[in-house]
Amino acid sequence: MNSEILFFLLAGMILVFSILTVTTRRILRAAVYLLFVLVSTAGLYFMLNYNFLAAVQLTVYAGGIVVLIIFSILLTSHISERAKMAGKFQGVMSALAVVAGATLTLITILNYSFPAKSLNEVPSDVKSIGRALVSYNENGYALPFEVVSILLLAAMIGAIIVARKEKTADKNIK
Amino acid sequence: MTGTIPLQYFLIISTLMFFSGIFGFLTRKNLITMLMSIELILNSVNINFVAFNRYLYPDNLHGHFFTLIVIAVAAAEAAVAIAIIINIYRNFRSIEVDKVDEMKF
Amino acid sequence: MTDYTYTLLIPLIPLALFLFTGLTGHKFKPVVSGLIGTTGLFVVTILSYMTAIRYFWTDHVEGMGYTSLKAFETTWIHFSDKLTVNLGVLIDPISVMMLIVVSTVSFMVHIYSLGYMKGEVGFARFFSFLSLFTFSMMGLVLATNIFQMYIFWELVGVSSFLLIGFYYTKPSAVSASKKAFIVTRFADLGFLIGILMLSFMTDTFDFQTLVSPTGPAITQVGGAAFLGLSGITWALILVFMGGAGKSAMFPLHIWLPDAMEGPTPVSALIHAATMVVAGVYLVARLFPVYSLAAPDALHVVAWVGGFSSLFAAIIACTQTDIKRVLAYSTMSQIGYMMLALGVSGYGGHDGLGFMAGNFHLFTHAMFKALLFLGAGAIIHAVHSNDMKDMGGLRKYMPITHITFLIACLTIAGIPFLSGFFSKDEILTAAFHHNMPLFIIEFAVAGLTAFYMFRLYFSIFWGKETHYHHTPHEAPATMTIPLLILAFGSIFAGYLPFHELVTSDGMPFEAHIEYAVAIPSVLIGLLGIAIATIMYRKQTEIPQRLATGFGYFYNWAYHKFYMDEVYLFVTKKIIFNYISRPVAWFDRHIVDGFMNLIARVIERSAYLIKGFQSGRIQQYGFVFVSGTIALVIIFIYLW
Amino acid sequence: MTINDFLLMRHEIMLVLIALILLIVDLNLKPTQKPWIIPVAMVLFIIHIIVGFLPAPEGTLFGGMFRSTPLINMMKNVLNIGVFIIMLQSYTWIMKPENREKMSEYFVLMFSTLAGMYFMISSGDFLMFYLGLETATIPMAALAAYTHHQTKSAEAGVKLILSSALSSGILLFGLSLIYGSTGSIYFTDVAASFGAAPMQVLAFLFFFSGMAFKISLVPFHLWTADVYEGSPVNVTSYFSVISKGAASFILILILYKVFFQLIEVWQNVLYIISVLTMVVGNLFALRQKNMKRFLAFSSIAQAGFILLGMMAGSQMGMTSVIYFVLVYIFSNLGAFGVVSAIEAVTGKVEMSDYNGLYRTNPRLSLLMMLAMFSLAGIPPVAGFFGKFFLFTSAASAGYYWLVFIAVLNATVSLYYYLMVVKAMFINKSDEPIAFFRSDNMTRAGLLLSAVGIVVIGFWSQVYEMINNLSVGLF
Amino acid sequence: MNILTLFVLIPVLTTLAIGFTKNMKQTRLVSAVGMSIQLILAAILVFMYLGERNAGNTAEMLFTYDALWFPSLNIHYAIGVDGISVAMILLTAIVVFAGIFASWNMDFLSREFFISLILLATGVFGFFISIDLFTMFLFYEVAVIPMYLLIGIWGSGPKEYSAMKLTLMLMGGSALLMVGLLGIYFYSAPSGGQLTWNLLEISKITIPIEMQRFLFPFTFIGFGILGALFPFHTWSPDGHASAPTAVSMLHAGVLMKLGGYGAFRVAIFLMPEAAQEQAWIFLLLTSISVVYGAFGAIWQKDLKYINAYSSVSHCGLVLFAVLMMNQTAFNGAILQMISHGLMTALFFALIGMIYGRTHTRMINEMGGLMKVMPFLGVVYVIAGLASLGLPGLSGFVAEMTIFFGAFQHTDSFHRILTIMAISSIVITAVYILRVVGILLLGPIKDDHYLHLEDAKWHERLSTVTLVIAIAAIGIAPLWLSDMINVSLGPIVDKISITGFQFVSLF
Repeated sequence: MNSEILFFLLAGMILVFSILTVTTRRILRAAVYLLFVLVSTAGLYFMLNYNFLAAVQLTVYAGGIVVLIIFSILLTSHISERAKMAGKFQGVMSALAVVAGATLTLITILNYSFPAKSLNEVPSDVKSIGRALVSYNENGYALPFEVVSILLLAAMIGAIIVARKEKTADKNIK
Repeated sequence: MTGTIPLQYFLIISTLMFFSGIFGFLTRKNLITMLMSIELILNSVNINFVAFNRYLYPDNLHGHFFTLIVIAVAAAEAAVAIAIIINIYRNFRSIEVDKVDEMKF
Repeated sequence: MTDYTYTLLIPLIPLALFLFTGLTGHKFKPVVSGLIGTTGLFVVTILSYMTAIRYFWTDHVEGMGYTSLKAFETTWIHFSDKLTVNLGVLIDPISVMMLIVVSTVSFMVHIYSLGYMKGEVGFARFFSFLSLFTFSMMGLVLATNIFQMYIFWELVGVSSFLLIGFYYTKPSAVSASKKAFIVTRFADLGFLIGILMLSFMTDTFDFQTLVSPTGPAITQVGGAAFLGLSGITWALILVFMGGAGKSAMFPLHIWLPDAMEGPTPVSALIHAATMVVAGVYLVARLFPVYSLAAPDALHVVAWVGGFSSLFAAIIACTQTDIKRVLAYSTMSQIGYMMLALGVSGYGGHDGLGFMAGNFHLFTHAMFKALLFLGAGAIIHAVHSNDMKDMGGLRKYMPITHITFLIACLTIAGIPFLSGFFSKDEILTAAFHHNMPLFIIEFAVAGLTAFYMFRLYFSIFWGKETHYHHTPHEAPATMTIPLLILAFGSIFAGYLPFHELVTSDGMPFEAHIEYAVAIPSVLIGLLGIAIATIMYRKQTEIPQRLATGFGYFYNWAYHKFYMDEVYLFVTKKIIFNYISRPVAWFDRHIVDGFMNLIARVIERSAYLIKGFQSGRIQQYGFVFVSGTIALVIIFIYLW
Repeated sequence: MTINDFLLMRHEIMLVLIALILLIVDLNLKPTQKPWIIPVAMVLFIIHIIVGFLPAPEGTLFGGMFRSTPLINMMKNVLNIGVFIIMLQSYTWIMKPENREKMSEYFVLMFSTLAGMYFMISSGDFLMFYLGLETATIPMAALAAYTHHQTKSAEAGVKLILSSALSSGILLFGLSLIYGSTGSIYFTDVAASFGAAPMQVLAFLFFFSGMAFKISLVPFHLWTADVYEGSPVNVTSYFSVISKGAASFILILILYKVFFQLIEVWQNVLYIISVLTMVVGNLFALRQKNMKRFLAFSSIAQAGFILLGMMAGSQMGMTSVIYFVLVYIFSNLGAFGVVSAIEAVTGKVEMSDYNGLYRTNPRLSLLMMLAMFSLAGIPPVAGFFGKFFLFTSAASAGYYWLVFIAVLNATVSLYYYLMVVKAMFINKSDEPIAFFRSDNMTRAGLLLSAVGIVVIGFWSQVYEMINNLSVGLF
Repeated sequence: MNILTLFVLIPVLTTLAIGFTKNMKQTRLVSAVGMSIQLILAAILVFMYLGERNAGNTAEMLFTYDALWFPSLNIHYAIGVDGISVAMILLTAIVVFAGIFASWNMDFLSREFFISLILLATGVFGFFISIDLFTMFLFYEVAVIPMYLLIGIWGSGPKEYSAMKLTLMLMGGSALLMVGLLGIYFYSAPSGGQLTWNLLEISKITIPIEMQRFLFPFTFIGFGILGALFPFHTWSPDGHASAPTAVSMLHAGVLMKLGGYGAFRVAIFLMPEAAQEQAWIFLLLTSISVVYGAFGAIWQKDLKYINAYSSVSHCGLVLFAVLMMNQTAFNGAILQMISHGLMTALFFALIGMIYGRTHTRMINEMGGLMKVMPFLGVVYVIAGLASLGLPGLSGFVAEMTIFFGAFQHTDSFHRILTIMAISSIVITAVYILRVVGILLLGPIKDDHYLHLEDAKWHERLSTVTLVIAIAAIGIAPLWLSDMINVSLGPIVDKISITGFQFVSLF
């Protein structure tokens, strides 16, 4: 029973803050709402017994990305600045598309009879996760783990060359 | 720990989150808020993966690791995106999405 | 059977002359070309006469009919396994007769032209064209099959075109040559379709097979009936259409008067003696088929001939251009010949009309060539075509005068001259077979005499005109042919045509039928008398008559407005109401449609450019909607 | 790790190594010595290409997450050649003073994205596929925004990163559903149990939208033109040939290997999308005045043709797609090479600037004409063969009307390709681009693409080799 | 080496050689040498061909050579000729030869001009020797595309528009064609076995009739567009009007023949059943084409437009004959192609030469040119006479064969169309004589024309070559027509086994 209350609490938070994130006029607030969503999601992960994942979610997402976002907001906007909202037409059309898409997707997904839960279960404690992460056999994830490092390296280099100020950079600024 | 909550509830949450993310992408006027919408989308996908993994296929950790990787990718994406947005800010003195339409037609 | 292969030279010599003078003519003095051409023609004439003598007399076994024989034949092209076109030389009575006509007149005209065309620009060209014409005409005459005939038929047409348009810097000559070509071309369309039908029904082009009384054309009268006439009848009517075009039968005659724009020797050769009678020759060639398989077609021939002769005779009475008078007279006389063929039966004395038609063709060639050459001499002397500019020329040009008079008398049907005999036979044939036509022809005989002497008196008698240059008699090169032809005009009538040229090759007895001959001579004399009264001296009578007849005179003077009708059809209808709309339609509708496609593409490219608005969110919107659309289509609609 | 394992993964390992070496070398170079990076990169890459052509074993690594077959190896070789040409052609541009600073980063980013593509092509599961896809995309945004003092470049970068994030989000959602319905992310397992239930179709369509974004199919293409226009020319050519080629390769592999039970669906999807893509791509290309933008739309239209080959669902189809991509690499690089050479020297990119080019720079014009003809599918250059085989495979599956529509579109495309030819050869100009000599590197790059355009069509062995390696549906 | 391959190789080598020339004089010399060799080769081919036939070789195609090209698609470089192709090759060689000399003084970008021109010729030669549908299509497109540059760069008037229109319409045609050819390929082995592009092999089987019904219109219209089939002919007037002399010559003289040849060789030959079913539609279109083109020509004022419309009419006759589907008509169609090719090339050559002197092509601005340029005038008249079907020139032979072939159909539908087609010869006479009358005859309109020169030696060479060819065929058509006839045998056999009756409307 507890778990259900917890679930509905988290679900409610996720939904409300998701919607608030995309509708609030204050940018900084949106970032905070996003943080709430991410934290609630981490709560869901805890519920599902993926503790490691939840931890990663909190550190990387909530701790890393949101902070990055907030910094960049502070860098580019005034705190009190209110974001412009989309025009009526754009808003209505987007809402229509989104509602239609959500409805269709939900109907389709809910009508699908998912297979029964498989019987055997692998442990999802940190130890087995760690083992899987460096295993290069079936169900091992060494390769993605390596590749993601390449991606992060490349992204870092990319971010640096884009964001780095140059001597010539100011010349053409409007 | 999930008790009697059916899988579908998770899916509903994730789907709604996904589409609110899309809604945000389509309507927010600030590049950074658009980026935030993207994070919502990715997050919803993660919920899906995790829920499937736990509910249907506990015999493997695919969903789990998929989520893990997606989080990492999201971080990389956010990094580059923010770098570019800052660059945009330098160039346009604004991060309003409607100002970024120099090239069209 | 004797070898006639040498007759191949008869067409080939002129061809060689044409090529030689045509390609190298500008390298020599003009007169050289003329002399070469004339010499060549002399050889041709000799060969022709030799052939005639051999065919009709030397090689002929007394009492036997004249058969046709192929002197030479080669394959030209295979149309299908059944239809093969050959080129060859066919010798039979009518072709031999035509050889004489063509070679004689052509030779005369060559000699005449040496004088007439002297000093003209393009002297060599003139002679090469004459050779071309002679070649074509010979090929036509000697054709072994109807397709060969069609080939040369077209070639004659083009030589005629070239010669009419000889003075190509003169707009009237150019348009006359165009007109002649196109009108005859139109007629040839009928000829060609006729050939197509005929060959389709009979699987042959060959004349010998076609006209053989046991051949497919006559025995298997095939073809579905259409509008009440059998297929073969239609085929022959269409073939006759070609003949009518060449022979200037109503209503395809309009080119002939205009064709007088050509040099006068050309008129004499082509438009009086040879080419224009090709139609008659064509009908005569196919006569057995007409007569035995399609009498209805023959009726058409008769009536067209009869009507044309009357029609032309009436117009001839009103014209003032001497060459045009002669042209209408030619048309009228050819009408006679057609009529003769049309009223003829096949075989024996029934074939009188056939014989008479060919006979008249022969005699007419002599006296009409003479008339034209005489007219040429006159024009040469006074530098005008119009009889109003002439008068009293008998003093200046005695030889011309005499020969011209002989020709006039001949055509008027005065007894003992050649015209009398041939015309008399025609009237007799008509009298026996078709009374209404006889009456028409009887009237035309009178009209003929009248307008010929109207012409004669206006030129040689009448008012005394003051000439800028005193007219003088033509040089010998011109007068000698006149004399020779006058000789022919007088004596050609004594040839025993009824023995030589008959419908079935067998001779028959012919004699003068006085019941016809006497009235016809009388009406001829009457015509002459009226003309004498009216035109010998300058009088008021013609003027008064003209006003008296009023509208009728005007109609006739304007050639019954036939030219205007044609002009209306060609200029107004074809040019303005067909060609112009077609051209417009092509540019604006058909091509416009193609351009429209291009414009629609361009326009839609412009219209959809809004999708590429440059805004990321719109891109996202389209992206999402695209996905949703795919979902709707493939999950819920498929 | 055995030598065999290395051979299986040689492309990826080599590329990562090269990138690392370049980074290390770069750290040890003084600013004035920067240009040394170029020969180093070239030499290393040539070694890479040569190694790539070594005999290819077949096998899987990492428990099936990575697989390599001669076919996949060949796809990578094809892309390698394209990248090499791009490297040659970018010499002039990279040597410009404002770019010298970032020279090594340029190569590193390019190689890491290339490695991402190779991982993607070689992926044996959706995780590696996704990761490869993102590795191939995210640094690309940085490349697009490379010249950051230009607003256009920055705009291109932001458009790319945001659109691609959206698209990969949707793609991911599809992947999550696929996982949900099959319980595995391995291709072989998914293929075995994937059916055609509505949700699976939905999952497939989400996945497909994401892929369509990468190949820039209508209506998922809108980012293309702007990004192509805004990016530096050489990055654009990298986008338009390498990135698109890699995405086509993996799409056809996944369609054939994983979603073969959905063939009814995806054939029809491809039908609609290919018609839309050809038509819309053409209609936009018609109006373009900027060469880069023009080539962007032309490459959109070309992508529509690629789908024709995919639709066949047969060995012939795959052969024709790979062959076409090969031809397309040479043709498009020929065109972009000329644009790049001209932009690097004169800064001119408008079509009207090309007026009278033939009088001043005949060789460039001839190459451009060859490239245009090849893109339009005019014989005897290779494009004709590429298009013809695509159409042949579509027809082999009975899509005659689609072939007809496609060839009509090819005709429309001929119009705008000829407009370029017209500008260079027919139009007169008061001030045409003056004669210039490109440096040897660029010339070598142009020459290579010219040779490819001319030779590949006639040289049937190329086609046969691809055909021997290609596979049909399971 | 196979003699036929030389027909492709020599032009290619010539273009390469031209690439090394320095100036116009060298360029044109190289071109002339190359194309003279080609002409000689064509003549040799004719003799070799006739020799083989006389020696009793009854194979459908002679001098065949077959090399596998794309094994997996069974694409071959397969070449071979029968009487029909030999005739077309000879025609092409003559026209190209004449074309080179007609553009002797092309001094603007002469290298590029001759290269494009000879490239075009390469395509045409290749097309005629191919018996593999793929190579055929390849050469077809090779022949079409240089037109764009040739018209666009060296043309006159609204050249860009015309060039674009021509190219796009012809490429649109090849769009249809592509569908047709692919369909044929995939049904070339209906009872299993190896699919093939080879014409001869496909002709041995019967493509399923439902497929034929679908594919025939594509193939026929596809080729028909190049053959100026109404209503897809509008590229022709504009294209010809804007093209430079030699290009008009080659295009109208040879390239348009690809359409008729292809329609015959591919559409009719391989899909006779559908052809017989659908012939009536196209017969209507082509007979409209014939009359319509002729009427369209009457109203035109531009010499080239007149000739272009006249080509529409004459080429319509080619397709018309092809659709009549019997041996005589086929023979006529081939003869008409050759004849029209020669005389229209002659026409365009003359128009170009006249234009080069008077700088106008409007007939009402000219007049009396016969006086100042008798040589050109006479040749023009000869060309005109050939065009209106004068016996002794080639047009007559061809037209007559067509009419006799067409008339073999006994139903009224075919008969009426035949008569319609025949009536075009009168209309032709009208516009030809109108032009001759206005242009050449009559008084000289403009005093400037008095100083114009008559033809130079290269112009004479160019026109005389064509005149000789026209006259040779016109006077002695037997060898040509028999050469074609023999080769028509297998084709007619293939068609007749099908045993379909024509759909009669009446």
